[in-house]
Amino acid sequence: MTQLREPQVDRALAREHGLTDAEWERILEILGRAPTFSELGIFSVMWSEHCSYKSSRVHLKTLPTTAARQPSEVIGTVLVGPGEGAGAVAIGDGLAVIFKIESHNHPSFIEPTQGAATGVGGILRDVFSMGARPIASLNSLRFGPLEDPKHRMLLRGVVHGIGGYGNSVGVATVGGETSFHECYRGNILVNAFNLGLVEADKIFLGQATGLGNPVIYAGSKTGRDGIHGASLLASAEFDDESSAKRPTVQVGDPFTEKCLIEACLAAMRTGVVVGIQDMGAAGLTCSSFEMASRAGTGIEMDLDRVPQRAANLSPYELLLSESQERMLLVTRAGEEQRVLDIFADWDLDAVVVGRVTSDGRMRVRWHGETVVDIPVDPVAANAPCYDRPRQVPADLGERQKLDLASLEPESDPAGALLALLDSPNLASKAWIWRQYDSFVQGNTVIGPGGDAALVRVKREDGTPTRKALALSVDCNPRWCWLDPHAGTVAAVAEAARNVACTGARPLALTNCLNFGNPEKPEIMWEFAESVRGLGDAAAALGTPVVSGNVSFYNETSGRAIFPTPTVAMVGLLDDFQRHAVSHFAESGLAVVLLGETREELGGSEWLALRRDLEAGLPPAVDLAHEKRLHGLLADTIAAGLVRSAHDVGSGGLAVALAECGFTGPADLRIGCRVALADAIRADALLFGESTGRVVVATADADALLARAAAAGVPARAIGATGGDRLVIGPAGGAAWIDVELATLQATFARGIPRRLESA
Amino acid sequence: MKAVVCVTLKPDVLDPQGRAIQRACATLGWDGVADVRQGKYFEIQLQTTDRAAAERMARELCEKLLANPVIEDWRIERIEG
Amino acid sequence: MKAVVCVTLKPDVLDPQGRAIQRACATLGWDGVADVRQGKYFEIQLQTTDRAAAERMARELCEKLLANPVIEDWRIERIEG
Amino acid sequence: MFAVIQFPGSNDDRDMCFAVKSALGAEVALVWHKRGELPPGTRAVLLPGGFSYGDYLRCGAMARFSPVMAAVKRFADAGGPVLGTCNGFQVLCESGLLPGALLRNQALDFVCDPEQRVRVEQAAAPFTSRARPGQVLRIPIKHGEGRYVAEPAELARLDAAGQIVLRYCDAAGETTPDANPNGSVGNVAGVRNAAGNVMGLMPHPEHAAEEGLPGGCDGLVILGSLVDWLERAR
Ligand SMILES: Nc1ncnc2c1ncn2[C@@H]1O[C@H](COP(=O)(O)OP(=O)(O)O)[C@@H](O)[C@H]1O
Ligand SMILES: [Mg+2]
Repeated sequence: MTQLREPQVDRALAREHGLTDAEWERILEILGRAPTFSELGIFSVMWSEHCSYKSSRVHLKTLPTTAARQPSEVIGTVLVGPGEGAGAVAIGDGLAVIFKIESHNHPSFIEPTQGAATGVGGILRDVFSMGARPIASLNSLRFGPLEDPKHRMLLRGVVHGIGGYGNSVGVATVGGETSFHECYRGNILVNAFNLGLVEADKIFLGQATGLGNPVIYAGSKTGRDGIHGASLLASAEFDDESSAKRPTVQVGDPFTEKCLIEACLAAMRTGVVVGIQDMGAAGLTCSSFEMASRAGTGIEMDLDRVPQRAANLSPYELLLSESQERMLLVTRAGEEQRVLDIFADWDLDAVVVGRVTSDGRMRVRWHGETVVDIPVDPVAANAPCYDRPRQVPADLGERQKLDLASLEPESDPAGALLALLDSPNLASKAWIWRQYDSFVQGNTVIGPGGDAALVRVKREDGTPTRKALALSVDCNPRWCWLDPHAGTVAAVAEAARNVACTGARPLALTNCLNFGNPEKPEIMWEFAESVRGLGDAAAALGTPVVSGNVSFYNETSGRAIFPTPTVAMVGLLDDFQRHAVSHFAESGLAVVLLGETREELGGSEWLALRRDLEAGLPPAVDLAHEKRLHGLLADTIAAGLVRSAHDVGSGGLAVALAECGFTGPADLRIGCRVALADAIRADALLFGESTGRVVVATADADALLARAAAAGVPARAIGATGGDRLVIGPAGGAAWIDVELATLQATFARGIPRRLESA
Repeated sequence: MKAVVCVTLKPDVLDPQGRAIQRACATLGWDGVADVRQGKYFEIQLQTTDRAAAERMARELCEKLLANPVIEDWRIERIEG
Repeated sequence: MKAVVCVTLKPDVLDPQGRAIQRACATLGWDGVADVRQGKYFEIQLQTTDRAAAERMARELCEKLLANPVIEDWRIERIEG
Repeated sequence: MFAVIQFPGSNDDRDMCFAVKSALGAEVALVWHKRGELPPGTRAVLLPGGFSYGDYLRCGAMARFSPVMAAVKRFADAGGPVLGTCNGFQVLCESGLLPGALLRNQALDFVCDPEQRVRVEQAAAPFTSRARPGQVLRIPIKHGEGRYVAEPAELARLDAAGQIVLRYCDAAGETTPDANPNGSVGNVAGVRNAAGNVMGLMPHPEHAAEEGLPGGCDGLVILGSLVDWLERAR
C-alpha cells in the first residue's frame, strides 16, 4: 500500500492556501483538531471567494429573487432561485427555462482558447445537470484595445474557444456583446451564458437524498489538471508571478461533454436519479459537499474507485482536481445499473464511488485510510461571510464632472458617425458571430446581429410550440464606473429593452458581477452600489434575479477593471411568427421614435471617441417609463402595428438609424430621411445616449402614436424609410448627416476585421 | 535551413484527441495501443545557412508563437539543410 | 514500445495554417521565415517489446486511421522503447 | 423509412428527423451507430451533421469505423440512396463512398452563414430532381472543415461525369471566389458517386425546411427530391 506522505498542516500552510488566521481558528474549532492535508485543501477551496461568495453574500441577499406572480403553473413563476446550478422560470405549457451566466476571466487570460472553451463547458453543465436540454448560449466579452497585438490574439483565441466548444456540443450561440477598453488590458472578461428547456415538473436538483443511495461519478477521468484552478485563480489578484505559480490549465473536451449531455438526459428520464450536479470549481469536493448539504445528509466515498487519468494521484489531488466534463449523480439504491448502462452505451466512465449517509459528515477513504472526516454544514452552508468595509472612491466627484456648456460642439456630424461606426465598440461583431453555429437545433428565429436573439420553443420530443424566448446580454462598464448604481440600473433596463424590441415580455434575469478586489473599500462600495441598482431595477421591471455569479479580483498590478455587472435578460413571446426585427424591413414606412431625447452626453461613446473624455453622469433611467415602453412594444408588435424596433444604445440615435438600414439580410439595405425638432444641442440629439428610446418602423403612424399616448409613452414620427442614404437633419434645415448607406455599412463591417488584419 | 519542431501538450494536460484515437483503436480491435498523445508538427524553412542561427530562430518561434507554455511543451526535433 | 509518427499534408495541398504562421512571423518582424508547413504528430504507446511488431502496428495504424491518403503523407519518425 | 444515423457527437440528427418528418411527412428513425444492421424497412439513409467523435484526428475519420457504417456501405452498394450533410459528407469521403476529402476552411475560421447560396449543377434523381438545372438555392452552412479537395485530374473526371451536384455561388448564381465560403476547389459544395445514389454536401438542407425561420425552405428541394424518388420507386 502506498504510504501517504503529505506536508505538515499548520497555520502557515493554511495561509499559503489563502485562509486567514481567523478562518484557520474556525477550522480548528469545527474539527476539534488540526485538519489533514486533504481537509485543509477542502476548506481552502470551499471557503475561497469563488465558491463561498463570502464577500458578496450579504449584498446578494437583498436581490428580488421571486416573482410576485403565483402559483407554480403561471408564466414567470420562479421555480428555482439562486443557490442551485442555475435558476428556473416557468414559461407555461408545463415548460420551464433554466439559465445562468458565469465568468471564466482569469483562465481565458492565461490560455484564451481553452479558458473560454471550458467556460462554455461549465455553464452548459450547470444547465443540463438540472434536467434541461441546453438550447441557446450567449457570451459577453471584454478586451483591451485591439491596437495591442496581445489583445488581438486574446480575441481570436477566446472566439475560437467559444466556437470550438459550443459548435461541437450542438448548442446554438445566438448572441452576445463585445467591447474593448483600456481597463481590461490586464484582465479580460469572458462571461458565458446558457439557457436550457425542461418540463417544469422534471427539474433535477443537486441533492444527495436517501440514506444508502449510491453516489455515482460519471464522465471524464480525473487528472492532475486545474488543482486550485478556477477557485483560487478567481479568488486572488493577478500579478507578474501568476504565471509562475499557475496551476495546470484545463483543456476542454466538447466531445465528451456532448456525450454527457445526452447520457445525463437519458439517465434522468429513467426516473431513478434523485440528485445530480456537475463537478465545477473545486471538483469532487464542492459537488459532494453541496449535494449533501442541500439534502441534510452525509456522504461516504472511496477515492480508489474514482476513474483516474494520471498515475499516483494523491487524495488531495483527487478531491481538488478541476478536470472537466465530470458529473456526480445519486440514484435510488438497487437501480443504479440502469444509469450505469446508459453511460456505458455512450462510452463514458460511470462508477459508484460512495453512498449517502445520515450523519451529516463527509467521510472519504483512500487506500483504506480515512483521509477526510468533517461535518458538511460548517464547510458548505455556513462558510464565512463578511460585510467588508466600503468607501466612496476618492475620485468619484472627479469622474462625474462634466461641463456641457464648455464642451465644443461636434463640427462634423457625418465624420463623427463614421468614426463611431468604425470604433471597435460599435462596429459589427459579425467577425465574431460568424464563427458560432447560431442555428443548430433549428429554433433560431433571430440570431446574432439584432437587439436580442429569438429562439423558438420546441419540446424535447420534437413538438414545436408557437412560443419563443428572447435573450440579450448587456452592460455599459463606463457608466458603471461613473455611477455603479445608475450604470447597473441602465444595464438591466437595456437588456430588458432589447428583449422587448422583439415583441417579447421580459421575464427574469441572471447576472455576472465582475469587479476588482473586494478587500479594497472603494471596490466594495462599487459592488454594493451595483447590487443595489440591480435589485432596484429588477424589482421595478418585475424581472427577478434567478441566478448569477460574482467574479472578484479582476485586477492586475493593483489596477481594477471598470465595474462590469453583466446582465442577461430572458423574455417570452407568445407567437414567434409575430415578432419584430431590428432592421428596416420595408421602404415607405414611418419612422417613429419612442422615448425622449435629453441633453445627455455624459459617459457617451461620442464623448470618449471625439473628445477623448470619459466623464460625467450616465444618462438617467426612468424605470416606470421603461416598463410602459416594454408593454407598448409587446402590444403593438403582437398587433402587427410595428414591423421593426431597434433600441437606441451606444452611439445614440444616429448610429441606431444607420444600423436599422443595413443590419438585416445581406442584400437588404434601406435608408431613411429623418428630421429632429428637439431644442437641444445637435450632437446630443445625434449621439447622446438617453435611455428608454426605441426606433420603430410602422405602416400606420397615427395608430401607433395613439397607442403610445394611451400607454403614456412619449412618441414622435421623425421620418420615413426608403432610399439608399441616411439623411438626418433639423426640421426644415440643412441636413447634419447625409451619407450613402453603403459607405456606412462598409465602415461598420470593416471596423474589427481591419484591426485584426493589421500587424 | 529547415527546422522540424514538435509541440505537444504537457504530460498532465488532458489530450482529448489522443484519447479519442486510443479508444477508436481499441474498438477497432487494435488492443495493443495503450496510449496515444497527439501534437503538432512544423516544418519551417529558414532563410539562413547558419545552423546556430537557425536553431536560435526556431527556438524563439517556439517560445513566442508556436507553443503556449501554459499547456504545451515544444522540442526542436532537428535542423537540416 | 513507443512509435513516433508524423502526418503531413501532401506537398501540393494548400496548408493555410502553415501560411498563416509564416505571415504572422513576417508581421512580427521575423523576416527569415520563408515557409511553414503544419502537420500532426503522434506518440503511440504499443503493448509489445518487439521492435518489428511495433513497426508493423504503427504502419497499419497510419494506413488505416492516422492519415487520409487522399490528402496526407505519413512517416514513422522512430520506434523507441 | 428514412434512417438517420446517430454517431456520438452528431448534432443535427434530431433536426434532420424533424425536417423529414414535419416538413415532408416522411417516416424516420434515429439509428444508433452501434447497431450492426439498418432497421428493416430502411429505404434511404441520412448521415447528419455534427462532430462525430469530436471530429478529433480528422472529421469523419473515426465515425467510418462505427459498426453501422458497414451496413450503410452494403446498403449503398446495393443501390440504396445515402445522403450525407456536413459531417455526414465528411464521413462519406473518409469511408471512400465519395471521392475527395474535406479540409480545414482556407480562412481557418469556422463559418456560419444562414444565407449561403448554392447552384444546382445536376438536376436529377434521387437528390435534386425537384430543382431546375442552374437553380440557385439558399441553404445555410456552418462548418470549420468544408474545403473540398480532389486532385485536378480527379476533379475534371467528376465534372465530366456530372458528379458535381452543387457549387457555392452568389445570389445571381455566379460561382465567384467571394461566394466561396471555405476555399473549396471549383466552389464545390456537393458531390455524388459514379452510380449517383450517394451524395454529400456541406450545406444543411434540414435547416432550410421551415416557413417562418430565417433559413427558408430551399432545403426541401433536396430532401423532397429524395422523398419523390422513394415514392416513385415504391
Ligand atoms: N461575443 C458575441 N457573440 C455573439 N454575438 C455577439 C457578440 N458580440 C456581439 N454580438 C452580437 O452583435 C450584435 C450587436 O451587439 P451590441 O453592439 O451589443 O448590440 P446592442 O448595442 O444592440 O446591445 C448583437 O446582435 C449581439 O448579439
Ligand atoms: Mg447589447
